[in-house]
Amino acid sequence: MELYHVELLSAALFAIGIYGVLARRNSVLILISIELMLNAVNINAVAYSAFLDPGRLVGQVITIFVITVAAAEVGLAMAIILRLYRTMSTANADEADSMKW
Amino acid sequence: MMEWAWLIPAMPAIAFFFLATAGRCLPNWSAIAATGTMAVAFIVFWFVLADWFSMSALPEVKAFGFSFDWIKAGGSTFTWGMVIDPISLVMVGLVTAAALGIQIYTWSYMSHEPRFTWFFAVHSLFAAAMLALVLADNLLLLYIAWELVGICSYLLIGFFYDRRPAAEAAKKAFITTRIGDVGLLIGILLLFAKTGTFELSAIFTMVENGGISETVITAAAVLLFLGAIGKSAQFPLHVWLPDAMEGPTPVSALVHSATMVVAGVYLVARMFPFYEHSESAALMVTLIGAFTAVGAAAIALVVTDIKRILAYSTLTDLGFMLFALGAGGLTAGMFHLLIHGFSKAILFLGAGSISHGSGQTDIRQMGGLWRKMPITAVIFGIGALSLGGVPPFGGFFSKDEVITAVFDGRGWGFMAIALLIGFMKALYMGRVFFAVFLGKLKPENEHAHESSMVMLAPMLVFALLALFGGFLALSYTDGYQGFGYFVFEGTHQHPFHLNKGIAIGSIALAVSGFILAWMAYVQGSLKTEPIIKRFSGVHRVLINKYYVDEVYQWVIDKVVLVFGRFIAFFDRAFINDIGINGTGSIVTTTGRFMRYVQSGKLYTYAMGMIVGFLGLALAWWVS
Amino acid sequence: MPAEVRFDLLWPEFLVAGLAFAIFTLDFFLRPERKNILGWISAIGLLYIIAFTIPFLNDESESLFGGLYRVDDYALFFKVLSMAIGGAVILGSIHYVGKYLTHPGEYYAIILLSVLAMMMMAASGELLTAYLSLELLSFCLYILSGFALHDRKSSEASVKYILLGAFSSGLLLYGIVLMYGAMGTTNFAEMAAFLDGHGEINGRLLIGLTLLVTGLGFKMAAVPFHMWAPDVYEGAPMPITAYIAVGSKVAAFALVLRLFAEGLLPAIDQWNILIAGMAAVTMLFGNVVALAQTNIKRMLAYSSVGQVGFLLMGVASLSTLSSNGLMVHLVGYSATNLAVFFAIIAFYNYTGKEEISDFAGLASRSPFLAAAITISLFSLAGLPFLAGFVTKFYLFSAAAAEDLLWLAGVAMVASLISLYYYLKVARQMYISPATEGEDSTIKVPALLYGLVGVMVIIVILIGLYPEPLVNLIEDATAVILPGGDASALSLR
Amino acid sequence: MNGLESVLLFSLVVTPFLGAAVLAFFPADNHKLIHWYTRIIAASGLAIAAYLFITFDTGDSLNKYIVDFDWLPSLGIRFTLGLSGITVPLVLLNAIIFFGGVLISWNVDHRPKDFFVWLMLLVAGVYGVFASRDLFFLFFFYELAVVPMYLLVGVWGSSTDFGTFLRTKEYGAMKVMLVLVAGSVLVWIAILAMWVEAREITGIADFGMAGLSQVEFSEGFQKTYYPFLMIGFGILAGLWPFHTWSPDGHVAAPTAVSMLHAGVLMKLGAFGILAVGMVLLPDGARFWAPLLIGLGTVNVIYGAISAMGQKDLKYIIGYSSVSHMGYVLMGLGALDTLAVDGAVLQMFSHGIMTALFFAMVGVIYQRTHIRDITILAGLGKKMGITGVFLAVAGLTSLGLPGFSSFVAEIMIFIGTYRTYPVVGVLAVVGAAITAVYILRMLGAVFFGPIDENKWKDLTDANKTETGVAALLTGFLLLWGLYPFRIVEIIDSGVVPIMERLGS
Repeated sequence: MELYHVELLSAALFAIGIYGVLARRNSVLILISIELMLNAVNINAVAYSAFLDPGRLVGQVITIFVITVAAAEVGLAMAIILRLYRTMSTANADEADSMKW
Repeated sequence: MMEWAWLIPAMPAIAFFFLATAGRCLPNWSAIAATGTMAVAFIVFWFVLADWFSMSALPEVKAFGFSFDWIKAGGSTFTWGMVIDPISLVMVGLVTAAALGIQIYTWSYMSHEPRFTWFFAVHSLFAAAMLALVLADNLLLLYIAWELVGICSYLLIGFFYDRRPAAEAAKKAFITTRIGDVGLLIGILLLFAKTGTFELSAIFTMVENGGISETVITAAAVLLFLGAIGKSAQFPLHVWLPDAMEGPTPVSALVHSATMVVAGVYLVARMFPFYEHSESAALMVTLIGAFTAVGAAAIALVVTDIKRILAYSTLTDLGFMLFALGAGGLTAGMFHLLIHGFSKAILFLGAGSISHGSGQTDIRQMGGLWRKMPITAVIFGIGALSLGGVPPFGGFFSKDEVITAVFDGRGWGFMAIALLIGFMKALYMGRVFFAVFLGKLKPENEHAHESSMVMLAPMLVFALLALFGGFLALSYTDGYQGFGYFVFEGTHQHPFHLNKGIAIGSIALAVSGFILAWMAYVQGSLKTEPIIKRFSGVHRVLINKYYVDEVYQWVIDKVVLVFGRFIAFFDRAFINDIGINGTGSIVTTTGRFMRYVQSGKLYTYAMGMIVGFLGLALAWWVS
Repeated sequence: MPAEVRFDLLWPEFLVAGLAFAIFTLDFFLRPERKNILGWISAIGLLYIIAFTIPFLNDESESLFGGLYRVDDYALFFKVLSMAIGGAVILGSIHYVGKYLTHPGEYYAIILLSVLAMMMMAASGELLTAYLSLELLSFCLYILSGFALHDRKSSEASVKYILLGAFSSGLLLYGIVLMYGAMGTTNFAEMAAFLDGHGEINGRLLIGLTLLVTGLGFKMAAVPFHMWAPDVYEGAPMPITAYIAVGSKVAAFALVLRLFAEGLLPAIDQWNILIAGMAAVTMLFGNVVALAQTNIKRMLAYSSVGQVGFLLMGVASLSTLSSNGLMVHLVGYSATNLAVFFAIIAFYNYTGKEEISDFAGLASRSPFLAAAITISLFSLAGLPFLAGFVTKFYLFSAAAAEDLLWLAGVAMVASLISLYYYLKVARQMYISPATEGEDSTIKVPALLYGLVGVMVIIVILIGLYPEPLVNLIEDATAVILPGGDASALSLR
Repeated sequence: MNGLESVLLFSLVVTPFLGAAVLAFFPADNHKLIHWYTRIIAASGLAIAAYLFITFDTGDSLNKYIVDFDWLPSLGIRFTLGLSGITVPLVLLNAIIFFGGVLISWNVDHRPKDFFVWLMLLVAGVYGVFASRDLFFLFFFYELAVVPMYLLVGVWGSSTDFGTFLRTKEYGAMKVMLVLVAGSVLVWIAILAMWVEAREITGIADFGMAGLSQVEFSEGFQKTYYPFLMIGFGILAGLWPFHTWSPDGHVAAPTAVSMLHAGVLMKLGAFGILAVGMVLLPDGARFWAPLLIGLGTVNVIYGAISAMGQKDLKYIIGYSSVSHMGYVLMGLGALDTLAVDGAVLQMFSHGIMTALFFAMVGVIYQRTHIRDITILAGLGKKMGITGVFLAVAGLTSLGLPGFSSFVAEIMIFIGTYRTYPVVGVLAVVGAAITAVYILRMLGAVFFGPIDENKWKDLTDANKTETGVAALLTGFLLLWGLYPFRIVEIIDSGVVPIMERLGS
């Protein structure tokens, strides 16, 4: 297994995540797509750490922090989405377009 | 006394400032202030003249001047200075005398006018400007005075500003002369650019010793003459003068006799070395003078308003003077200027007296007035005979000088024209005099009355001058050997001489002119109506002043103002609305469209970020 | 690696965090109508912390945790600035919160936490630390922007903000990781050393940097990553709009400036043209679109997008002088924007309206507010004798000095465009008459009166005599760009 | 800072500034107090300016009365004030017009406090531009002078419906402001370019004009950046085709603002071209002089013809200003000492003259609420004094000797004619066209019969207005009849510049 294999995997995951963000209407699914992107980051970070910088564990540290932050983020985002659902009766992000132009 | 000569223009100028600022408070003093200062100027003139004669015993002293620095900038110094030489002395004498007399006349003539003070103020300034003009020793000061003369004429012609024709005439006078002034100023600038000075004496020295090229001399002479055309109302800028009689009569008198119109003639006389050195320019002066004289004389024969007749006669005489100057007759031109000044002053003051006394201005409504206003009639008659060129009146001498000079300078053909002009002068002078004073008194003129002594006295003095002025041409003492020894070009002093043939011819023509007029307007043996009917086309052209005014009016209305409105529209619609506002609205419109990028949808925003990322990466990759 | 970590240097951070938790705690014990006092406590607390911090950290220069966290004059400058902004916003919120919002305790405490995040952003010397502090700030702002519980716009803004924010965090993180992969480090100083050694940039670094710029561009609201800004500005409660406009921008630029100066400066020739291009697009787009706005908050949102373009100029032309210029402009911009927003808050508190046309006749309804808004808007447009003039002049001069005269020219044109829409507001206030029935005199509470007044005075003072401020900033810049003598030639 | 003159110079610039700051705290409804306070400020400025003018020593006039403070050393900005032969007359001009403008505003009763605060800021800016010897502060004051125009025009101005089109005060105000700031953008670019270039050549950051004028900028640089200064400042001077802000601004502006706008603001532009452009970038000035003189000529002729096609009094005078500023630009473009002297004098003279124009138009408009010359007629009967002073302004404008414009114009004519004869000829022609529209205007408004019923209650200019007009007329006459002193002063400032230009 070479580094670029992992890089490709991560890039693919990341791209799928971006696609999800762009293509999904439901906020929750968007959030999940973002989680996908973050996981791509994590894979990449660990891979770099393992392949390029074996002694220092920087990548692993990054990963741990990202996972933590992502968890918090999801919690916060879910709360806010819930708020949106309460006020607008929808969780679709593209229907929340009262402010534009 | 010569160093006090600056008082001559300064006195009336002081009167102007005094009257213009404080005059409102002291209305009763205005006439006295103006006339008093003018009298002082007149007296100073005599002292200066006496000084001149005592000094010019030394033959090499030709001119005396002094000056003070007015502007010093960029390495050049511009001065205000005066030159006192025969030409300027003649002019100063004429102007001070005419202005003084006319002001005295005005006391009575304008006594009921509420803006009496203002009249005297501007009248004084008018005289001051004219005096400064003739005394100026450099072209800059000359131009300054020249413009001041112009503006005073504007103010005076438009004195009755609440009458539309007066306002229009004033505007016309100023703008028309201003067109000529463009030429004058360009000529002056040309001379400054080539010589580096405005000083007349320095410029003349350069002209004499070839310091300026022939082309420049000709160009300058022509350009300066443009100024003269405007001020002296020569074709094609003559249109303002006949209208200028909309001003009060004393103004017309001053304008026509001593100030304003003769300024152009004076300019040509003053710049005479240029015309001596440029044959083509001199020929132009002759031709325009002759053309104007003939054309104007013809109009003077048909118009019926008394002041208009006199106005066209002025045009004729001015043309006549320039005719002489262009032919090389400096003496003749200046002499005619002097005599004409006095004579024309009489005629206008007389005309004023007539309309003042009878309330009429159209000669067809007059006739037989001598019964009601005998003194005016006599005085007017002297003026008419003088300008008609009947000996021994002054006008005869001057006219004879002019014809002789034209003959000497230009030969037979032009002399014939001069004689023709002389004949026409006599004819229209006879016409106006006979039609007004002789014949039957019209019933509506029964109430006509003689004017007051205050008005008549100056007229009398001018009448004497017109009557005997001609004898100035003759030699009396060693100090004064005739006008030709006094005013002369170059080194060419010459005594008065009569060319017998010419003299007899011109006398014959003058007398026959008067006789014809008498036959037509008094005796009635010559009927004018058939002639008018016969030449109705010509008559219509003449009555309408060759349609020059109409053409100009058309040009102004249909070309100049339309062009102005077009430019104004262009400025607003294109430069402003499209150019300036357009730039602004392009930006705002762009903003209005670009805001729709912000769709409000989340995915657009995310897409924007991705596009931005890709764009950045691409740009980086490429660079 | 130093043997012992000087935790004492983190006292300001601890104090702010402590204050935040104190507020959370106090909130339990106060009756709802007394909760106003929490705002006062937070603000005064911040004031005390500022007073403590300045002498405490002055001229300290320490790198904690192996370069992860810096304590130096640069950080100090931004810490104080952040606390000042936070304190001002809290004070400016008190009336608004009392009138429109619920849960004041959480509100003030979260602001305090975000101040902490801002302080950390200025101090971080490493990408992960930077990311964490940035996320802390963002989380706080996500919550705050949705704080108006019953306002649809507020929840919409919040959702948009958090989803896009998380998305951008993903991009940013990916960028960080790629850079880590390319350079083997996330420490700014080590990055600089790496770039100094290796001239060329490989694909990993390139994409990583681009993603980093994208993520930071989102925080700064640079075009085309700005699109969240207008909606969030419009939807968020008004003091929070002010806070986002000022605080988050200050923090983002504090981070960006340190990152680019300490970490990426050796590769400046590679990225400066890109940043310059982004700056040009940002300032033009922001100002041009602002022309078409009718809502004052939205207009100010676009206007601050435009301001980001100006600030980016300072990054694009990075040198001692432009770093000074950027910070001077940042300070001037903060003071000015706070003045505008406080004045608008005062207006909104009384009228509840926020369309530009609602400002008609303000000059007669409240001459003070009208004058304050006019002065601040003129300052934003860069007119003398106000802060905006000097700071723009400084910044543009600095950019010009680094061969970016064209960009300075674009910036001038952009400020000219901005003048138009600022003048439209001035026109409503001074020229248009008040609408019928809405011409009552506006009562401005003393607190807001004082705040607006202080901000306007700061704006004028900076405009008239910026030298003391510039001296402070020069000290700060000397830390991140050592050895630069601003008045001499460019040090690049 | 040393010497009485320096102190006076400093206080001259600072007084209106502080005056405005203090006035901002006055009670807004005590109109009388506000008016008198402003009058005193204006009068003190006039006294100082007059003192500086009278005692001005023409020897070594480039660096006179220096006030010098360090302001922002890292950019090389110093607060430096100084006077030269060029600026002294212009400072006096500003003082005169400010004083006149304040007096003529006796009838401002809509928020007079704000009005005078803005007016004083404007005046402070103008003083500052003339006196600054540092490019930063020159630019600072330049913008400061422009800013208040917006509110002054927008709030206290008037909208006019011209039938086919409408010119609102909002439009006028916005246009004035945006166009002028657009001009200043160009100036700013050039200033920064010079600063950067000088910094690269000498290694010293310096915005001081004294220092910059010692720097040898390369010819290419000068040719590149002089147009920025020329057009940028030129916009303020009404350079064609960027002139339309000026007439439209006048149409909307209140009287005092029109006076200052045409009287002083437009002079800032010409002053900038001379004192910044030609001083700092002489090669550029030489290279671009034909363009400047060409556009100046267009200004003269085009402005005059446009004025001829207008019906609104303020438009006529606005376009006449465009035309007259053309003479100034022409004079500057001729690069001839005499012409440049004339241009500076023309700035002074046109400033006074146009202020008089607008003061009198204001008097007419205030009483009749009409500015259309085809409707007004025969006012001379009722408004004699106004008519006389309007005529004075008109006659000055058409270059009548005896008034200062003539002196200025003749110097410009001489200078331009000897460098570009054709331009000289066109300049003279322009003066003749001026006569046409001025006399047309005077004739239409004041001459002819008056409608007695319509104007039954028409009153003439009151004492204050007459006093202002007399003051302005006095200066026109003074320099018209005895220009020696002022030309001497101007010359002392112009000659060093021209020597540097090498002509």
